[in-house]
Amino acid sequence: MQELFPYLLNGVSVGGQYALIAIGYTLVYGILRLINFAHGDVFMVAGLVMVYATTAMPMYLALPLVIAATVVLGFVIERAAYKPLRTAPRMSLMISAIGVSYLIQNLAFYITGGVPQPVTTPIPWISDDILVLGASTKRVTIVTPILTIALVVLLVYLIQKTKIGMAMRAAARDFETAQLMGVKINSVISMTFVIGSFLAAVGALLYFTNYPSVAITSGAMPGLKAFVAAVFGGIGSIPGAVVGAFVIGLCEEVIKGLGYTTFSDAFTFALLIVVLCVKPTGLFGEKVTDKV
Amino acid sequence: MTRDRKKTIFLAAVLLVILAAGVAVDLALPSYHIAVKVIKKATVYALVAVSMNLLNGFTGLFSLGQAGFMLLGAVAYGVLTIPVADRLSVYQYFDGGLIQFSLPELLGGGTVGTTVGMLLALAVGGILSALVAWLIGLPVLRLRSDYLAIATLGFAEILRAFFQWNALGPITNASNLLRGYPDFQHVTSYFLLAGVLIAVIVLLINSTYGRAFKAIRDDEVAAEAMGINLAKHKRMAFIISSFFAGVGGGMLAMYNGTISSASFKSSMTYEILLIVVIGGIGSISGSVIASFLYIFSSEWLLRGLDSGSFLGINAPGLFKNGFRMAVFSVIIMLIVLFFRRGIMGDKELPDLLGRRPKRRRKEAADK
Amino acid sequence: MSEQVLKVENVTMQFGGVVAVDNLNLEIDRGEIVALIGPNGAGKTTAFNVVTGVYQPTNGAVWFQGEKIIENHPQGKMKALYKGEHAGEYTHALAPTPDRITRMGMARTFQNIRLWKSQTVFDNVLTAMHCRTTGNLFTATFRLNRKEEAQQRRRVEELLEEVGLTDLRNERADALPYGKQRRLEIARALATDPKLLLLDEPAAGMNPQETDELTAFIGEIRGKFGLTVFLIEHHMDLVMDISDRIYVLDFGRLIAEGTPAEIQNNQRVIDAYLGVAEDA
Amino acid sequence: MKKFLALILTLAMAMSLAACGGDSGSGDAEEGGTSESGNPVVRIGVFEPQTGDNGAGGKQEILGMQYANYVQPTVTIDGTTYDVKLEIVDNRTTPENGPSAAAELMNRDVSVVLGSYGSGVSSAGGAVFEEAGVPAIGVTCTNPQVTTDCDVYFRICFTDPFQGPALASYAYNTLGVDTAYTLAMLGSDYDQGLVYYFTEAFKALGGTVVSEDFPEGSANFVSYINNAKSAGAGVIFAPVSTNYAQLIIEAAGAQGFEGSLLGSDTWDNNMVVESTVGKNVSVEVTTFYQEGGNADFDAGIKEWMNANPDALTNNGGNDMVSAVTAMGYDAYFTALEALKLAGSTDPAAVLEALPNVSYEGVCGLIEFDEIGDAKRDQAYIKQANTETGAWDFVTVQGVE
Repeated sequence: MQELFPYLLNGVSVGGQYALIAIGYTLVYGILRLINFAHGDVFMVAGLVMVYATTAMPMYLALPLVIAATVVLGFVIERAAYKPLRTAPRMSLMISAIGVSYLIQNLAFYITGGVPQPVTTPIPWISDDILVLGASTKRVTIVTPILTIALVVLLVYLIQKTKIGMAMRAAARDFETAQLMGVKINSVISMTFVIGSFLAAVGALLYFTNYPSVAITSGAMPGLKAFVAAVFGGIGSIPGAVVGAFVIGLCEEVIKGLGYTTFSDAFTFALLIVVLCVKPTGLFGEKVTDKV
Repeated sequence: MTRDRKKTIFLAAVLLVILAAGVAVDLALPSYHIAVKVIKKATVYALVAVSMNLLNGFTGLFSLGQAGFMLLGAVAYGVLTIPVADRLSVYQYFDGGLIQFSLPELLGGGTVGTTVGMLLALAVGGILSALVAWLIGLPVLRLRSDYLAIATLGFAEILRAFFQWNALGPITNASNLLRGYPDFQHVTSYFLLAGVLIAVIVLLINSTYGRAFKAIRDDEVAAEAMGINLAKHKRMAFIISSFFAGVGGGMLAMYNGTISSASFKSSMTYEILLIVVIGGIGSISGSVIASFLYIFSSEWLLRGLDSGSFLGINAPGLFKNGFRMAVFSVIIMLIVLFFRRGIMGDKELPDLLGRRPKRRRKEAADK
Repeated sequence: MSEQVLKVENVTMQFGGVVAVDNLNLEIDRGEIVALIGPNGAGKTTAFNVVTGVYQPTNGAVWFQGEKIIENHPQGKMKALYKGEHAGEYTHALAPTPDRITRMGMARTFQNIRLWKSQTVFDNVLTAMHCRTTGNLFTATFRLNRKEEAQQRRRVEELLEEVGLTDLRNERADALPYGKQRRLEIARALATDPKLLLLDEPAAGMNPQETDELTAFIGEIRGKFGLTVFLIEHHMDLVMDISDRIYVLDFGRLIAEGTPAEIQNNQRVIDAYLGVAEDA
Repeated sequence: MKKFLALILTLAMAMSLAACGGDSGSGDAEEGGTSESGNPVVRIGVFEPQTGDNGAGGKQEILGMQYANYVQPTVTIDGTTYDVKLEIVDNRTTPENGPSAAAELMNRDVSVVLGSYGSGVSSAGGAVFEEAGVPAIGVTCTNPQVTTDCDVYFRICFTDPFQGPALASYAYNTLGVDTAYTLAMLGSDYDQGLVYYFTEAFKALGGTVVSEDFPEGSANFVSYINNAKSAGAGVIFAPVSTNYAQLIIEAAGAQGFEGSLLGSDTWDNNMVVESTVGKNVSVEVTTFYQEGGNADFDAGIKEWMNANPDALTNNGGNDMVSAVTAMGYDAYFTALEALKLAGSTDPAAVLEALPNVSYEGVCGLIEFDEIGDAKRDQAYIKQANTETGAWDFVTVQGVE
């Protein structure tokens, strides 16, 4: 146990980062039934903005700017690439998502010149090294899961108690009926993207402050894994996404600790396929019946 | 009837022109000419795009596992055709590897033996892909469209991890390059090979099975109610598509001259998917045309966008690295959003002939 | 003449705790036209979906041409939830997929037309013949089954002629007017070579003239193809005109059965439709 | 229908225009092979990645060539003075983009090719160069197969079978470590090859090696460092690309790994050395060139880079001279030597002349053996200074 502890600690930290991204997937999927392939790239853009903003201005200006820019990006993506396809077949929507992901990566490439951008000014305090039960780590490792859970509690409250949250739940349950009942579906969807992007931005801040640089492909893998986490927990369910993310983060690091490093990524996908085949609704998901 | 005849003649003429162009290129240009390379690559991509279209466009199964099957085909081709004498140097970290034969040599070498051996190796790659597709199709094909996409994507990643695993190194050469295997020198050979395979796909699509695939795409419930076994036909489409993807992977390996499993990433699948979208989902000729357009532009014609000057405009500040791909992705988004039918929609090249009269007849029918 | 084609035996269909079809029993003989009627939400389409294999019944069995094709009994969670009758009488679970049932000789149309929209009228019918193809993938791809294919194409021409769509054979299915789409759906069902044809509200959305034509048409094809017809319908004119016998469903239960004349005079049926019995 | 036809037409037009553009791009203004100065032009192909994983390294290598071209823009071949023009083509790091990039170079009538950074893509391009009979000079591709399997490929750097054992020897003999942990990326032949040679040599010396791989795209290396610690490793040998090098340094610093991090030539990069600043790590790398080895060259290239904002950006934002830049510089002059010796711009003649080239570059004497590899038996070992963020020279290391 003592030997495994550093891995578990790291797993919790990784899990927290996945969780913040996974919520964005699960919210969007819950309403639009769309795998937002671009979400991982939004996460990466947040990292890039952080790099540029923190070098250009003081931290108290830079951090809100990162969050604002990411939220705007999420909003614009939805309006430009998904809204026009609302009546189109699902495959078109998914292709559009892949296209957006491709576009963001290529634009980021053009802007950065393909060179990973170094994180020169990490966020203070949370980037300090600390010792936890004899294992050394950064303070962000501890902060991430705590902040994640706090944000999730807040989000669940928002969805349960507020009007917009109710509208979101209605839209998730039955898109058309909600629309007929006077739910402003477009603003609900926009709100979903805004919340998802906000959390991705927070995730990016916590994630990239831990790392020396942001590469244009930095978002792809965390994005995919966060999606797996969302499926694992039951897509559409916020607690499910969070639990799934922590499980995947922990499994991944423990597998590395056991020496099967070659398959640490492959394991995540194997888990995905097994879950989809055995219990497609995930841990906490509700059964979705197709209408005949 | 005469219109069908006209279409056939038109199609035959187009094919003849293409073949003639291939022969002309072979005669006129050296094998290292950029045009030769680009045509070869585009031909391979055309095959792979068509195979993906068979699944995504004609059967309506949104699969993103193409790169995985191509990897299988590519490695199988390399492993089976590297000359025995070269194995020690190729498998430099694995004492020459486990497999100590090469199909072209087993068949006696020479032009005939080598060619047959190469074709056989390609076929083996395709069959292996088909077998794996059968295996993973059992659980995965029951999933709904978007889950299927993500599951096949994940599967391709798993496959790649296996191929890069050092324990399998004596067979796959793990992370290292496979090299030194034979290649077809001529553009015409690529044309013929890919052409025949695409023709088989076209025949399949126009057969009763192809019609069943399209029925599944258009309305699964109705298809099942009309006696079409969904599980069986989906699996069939998946296996066939994977077979051709495997062969395509082998041909890509041929063209590349080296095989590294690292290049068969999900980004390759996305690239092929976007080619299919540009060409038109559900159009074979669209996929072929789009492959040529895409590969020609990205590998050759638009290089200027990346290196300072384009169309005589000299703007190193604007035309720098990555601009080409940025422009590309903008074009792709425009197509996805505003020209959702792509170049060809779901029409084929010969259909262009028959459009006018058809419209007139429709007007008559409306009256 | 009284050879039995379809027998639904003690079928109960429960979704969770909700009983959609409650202990349904009905029999259809060869050559009959039988209608299943009832107010909205009575469970008619659910009954169709059970018979055609879309849903697996919670309890009961279905026989087709003297052979038991579907059987089920409450399992797992449903054991506790089951509210119907005849529990414990059935022990097997027999659940063929809809396509197998179609190949046994049962074809259906849909309440909300489900044609293959992007394909032509001709191809819609031709595709439906796929389930009768004897060729395999190889012979089909390499055109070694020319004879069969030609035969199928001729048969499509005949069927189109029959339903009066020959002129429109090259149109896309979704370009057809509503009434013609209904006819095409019937032609498509006929192409699977059925013994029993199930029509789910074939006259929905049709005007009186079209309905009359349809009535005549159904009678015609019954004779020509030696069919047995089982239909759900709201147009009472059509039902009364055409049916040999009628079953009436209300809240999932069978409340009456008989000839059109008997049904027309059945007080329970009238009450069910007008909803007056208890209120008045 | 009309929309569709219009689309096709536009595409066709775009294509034909692009075709003209492509041609004019290669022909540029110098019709008939003469430049503005009136001199005939000799073209040297630069086959380097500018995008992809190795984009940063490739750009730095190109810088050396560009600077060399700035210093020495002409060459006298057989009594005629030629202007030297660099034809730079991006091979995008990956082998599958190699053939068309190489063919593009052949299309531009180059006499000799320089590059590439990264062995996989060099091998892929080599096949095309061989078909065309154009000689190529590998600058920093260290995999032995690049030259053994290709008759036209030469190389001015040392190879992995040298570099791996040199590092092993340094770790075992100089650092006195008997357990090493190696970390390589799955799918990277460069990483895996060097690990192989390192492992063989380290075991032969009597040490034990624990090897692990990480999947592409990994960002969190904490668990790997923990594995190294629990294996009791005194060094971590991770011949990975610069991105991952930074991540590994970061993780090792955070986890308090007490041994040394050993890197290969890819680690000799200013971004890597900067990432060590302020961390409690010891990073040592093998490399081709030590800054300060040739004061004139260092001063000159720094001045040039500082006057040239693009160059500075491509170098990662500062004027630190990377070994690959120095190697690129040497490669350019080696090519000029070969051209002079050949007395012709004909690739075939250059190919014939190359084996006899002898040139004293800033990175040492360049001569080729019968395979086409440089005769090199020494590598520089440098250590990252965690205070100044620069490399400190440690020793010259051979294989013992």
